[in-house]
Amino acid sequence: MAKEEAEMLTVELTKKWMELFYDEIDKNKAYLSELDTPIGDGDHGNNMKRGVTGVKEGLAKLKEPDLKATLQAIAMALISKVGGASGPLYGTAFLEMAKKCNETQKPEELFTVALEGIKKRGGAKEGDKTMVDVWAPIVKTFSDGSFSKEEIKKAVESTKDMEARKGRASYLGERSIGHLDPGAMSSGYLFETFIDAGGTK
Amino acid sequence: MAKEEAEMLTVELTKKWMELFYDEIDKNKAYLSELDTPIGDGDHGNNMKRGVTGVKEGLAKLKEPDLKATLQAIAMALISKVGGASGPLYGTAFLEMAKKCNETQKPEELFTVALEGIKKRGGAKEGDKTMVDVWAPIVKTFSDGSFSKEEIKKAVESTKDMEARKGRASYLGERSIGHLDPGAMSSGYLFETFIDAGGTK
Amino acid sequence: MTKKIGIVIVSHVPEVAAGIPRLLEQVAADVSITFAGGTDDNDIGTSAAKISTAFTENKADEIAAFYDLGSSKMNLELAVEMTDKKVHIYDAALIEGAYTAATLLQADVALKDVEEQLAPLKIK
Amino acid sequence: MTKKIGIVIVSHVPEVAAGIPRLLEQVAADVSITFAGGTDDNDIGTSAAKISTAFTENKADEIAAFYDLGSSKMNLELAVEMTDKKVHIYDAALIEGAYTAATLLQADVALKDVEEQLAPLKIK
Ligand SMILES: Nc1ncnc2c1ncn2[C@@H]1O[C@H](COP(=O)(O)OP(=O)(O)O)[C@@H](O)[C@H]1O
Ligand SMILES: Nc1ncnc2c1ncn2[C@@H]1O[C@H](COP(=O)(O)OP(=O)(O)O)[C@@H](O)[C@H]1O
Ligand SMILES: [Mg+2]
Ligand SMILES: [Mg+2]
Ligand SMILES: [Mg+2]
Ligand SMILES: [Mg+2]
Repeated sequence: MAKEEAEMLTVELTKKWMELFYDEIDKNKAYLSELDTPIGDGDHGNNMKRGVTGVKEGLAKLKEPDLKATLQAIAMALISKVGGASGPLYGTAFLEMAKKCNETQKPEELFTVALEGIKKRGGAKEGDKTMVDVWAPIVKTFSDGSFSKEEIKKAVESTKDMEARKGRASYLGERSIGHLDPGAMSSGYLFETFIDAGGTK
Repeated sequence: MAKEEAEMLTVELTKKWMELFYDEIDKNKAYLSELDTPIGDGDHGNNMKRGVTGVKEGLAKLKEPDLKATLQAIAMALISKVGGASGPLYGTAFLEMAKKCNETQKPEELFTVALEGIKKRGGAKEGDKTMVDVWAPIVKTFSDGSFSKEEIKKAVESTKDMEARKGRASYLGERSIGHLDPGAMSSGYLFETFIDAGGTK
Repeated sequence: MTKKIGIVIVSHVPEVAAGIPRLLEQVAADVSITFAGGTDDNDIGTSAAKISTAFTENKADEIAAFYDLGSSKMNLELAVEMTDKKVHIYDAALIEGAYTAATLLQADVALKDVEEQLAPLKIK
Repeated sequence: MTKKIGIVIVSHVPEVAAGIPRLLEQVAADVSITFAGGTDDNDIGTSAAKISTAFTENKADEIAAFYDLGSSKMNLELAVEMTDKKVHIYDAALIEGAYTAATLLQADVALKDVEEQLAPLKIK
């Protein structure tokens, strides 16, 4: 029964998820900015912290929201608070989930439209060393039932050997190889905290 | 005798020339800016006015200068005060004259090196609809003895039908045709006042 | 007198966004030029909300938009989705592209001819 | 820690010249970046004297210089003639070129490789 429930995205689950995501970002703020320093502008931790703070405030303002309003509030907070490239990307992801969630609440389907949104917004493909390299393989794990922290870590780690072709890191070309992508890392936290919040396949 | 003297550039002649050039720019400030409006940024009159004011002040500071110091002071004032493209161009012209004037004081030869300086600095060729289209034909008039206000006016007028290939007007391409070039006009004033100051061939 | 097509400048840096119109206005007195620079807190970054405001404040209903780095394009696109105005985003060099467009729009050059002149300035 | 090659930004607009380094410093903490914007009276234009000062104030002895419009290039060249430093003037898009150079100089990329990456940004 508990398992059954967790298969669907609910307002409760989403709120819990965002609380845990906030804590994780808060804890790793310096680390995310550190990852963003050699291949970016060193602000990803600060950007994400501003974003999740905005999410917390945005959700607190809602009175008995439905899932759609919840996801929309998250999207709006990320879009308006992050400031960096990750803002419109994460924002679009949640916006697409909001658009879809009346039709289905299956995480797998919602994450699929979210990924499509990210790809459309940023134009990145798999292998470009961006958050897409976490989102794309993780969305796939839902179909074969392998969604797990293991797989998330693997996906994040996979960006290390990639050459950046999108975002600021792409200016460094092959010199970006050997560094983890900061947006992949924060996406890793997003999926890990989804598990911690009780969201599994 | 008076004719003889006028054939050579002297400190006296240069000072007189710059006084008359100041007056001419002052009188035509609005017109120069007006010429600069349809095919530029509308500031050529103001730029030149700042420039000749700087020249006046610069020359006033000199105590018994030789020709080289006089020409250098003019160059420096134009370079530092004009602000627009015409500043480094006119400035370079006088700088080249200053460099050459110990060797010769013949206007023809000094204007020749000045023209070379303008061409080098701005990269414009004849026909590009710039001040070069006054300087180049006028320098030539010295060799066949036709240097005159007539020829100056003709040279200025010739820029009207040209398509700009240098400077701000070049952004307009063939739409620049039909307008006089403002820098050609101010160069016209420079040569006319040279005549008025007593400088002839 | 205001031209039919306006210009919007988007930059990560508030001063840069505010400064570029000063260069453009010199050659385009009748083109409505608005800008969005920095995050909502005026830090380095961009803000879809600020860009939306720049669209709204622009006197024209059709807009040529220019941006600095790729990430500002994403916020620009988000803002485009939120406006009723017709917005053209150009992947041209920010200052040089916007200057070119300003000069030509002031001279009543048709948008397709402006775009032709922007094409060689496309660098992103 | 300061890198061997510095960056100088030249713009007609004081705010633009002052603002671009803010974008660059984010990705190039150890590259010395100085700027010259506007005329001596801080009007729209450029000043060879201000550019000279930007060369002098730059901590590096070798400089990559970027400018907005053609006329600033002339003042830039005049300033180059007046300095002992080795200055490379790039005809690249101002913001995008300087950003690229800043990123690569921070990563200790050799100048010839930086120039290779600037080549497609050459638009003037
Ligand atoms: N075009 C893109 N497509 C997908 N992801 C991108 C794109 N551009 C950047 N990113 C992601 O955003 C992260 C950087 O986010 P952040 O530092 O907040 O933005 P910025 O680079 O503007 O400072 C990168 O690590 C990468 O994962
Ligand atoms: N590259 C160039 N070579 C020669 N002359 C030029 C060049 N660029 C501009 N000019 C001259 O400068 C004049 C414009 O001067 P001005 O208005 O003072 O400068 P700006 O265009 O920077 O505002 C033009 O009319 C033209 O004669
Ligand atoms: Mg960043
Ligand atoms: Mg950033
Ligand atoms: Mg002008
Ligand atoms: Mg000007």
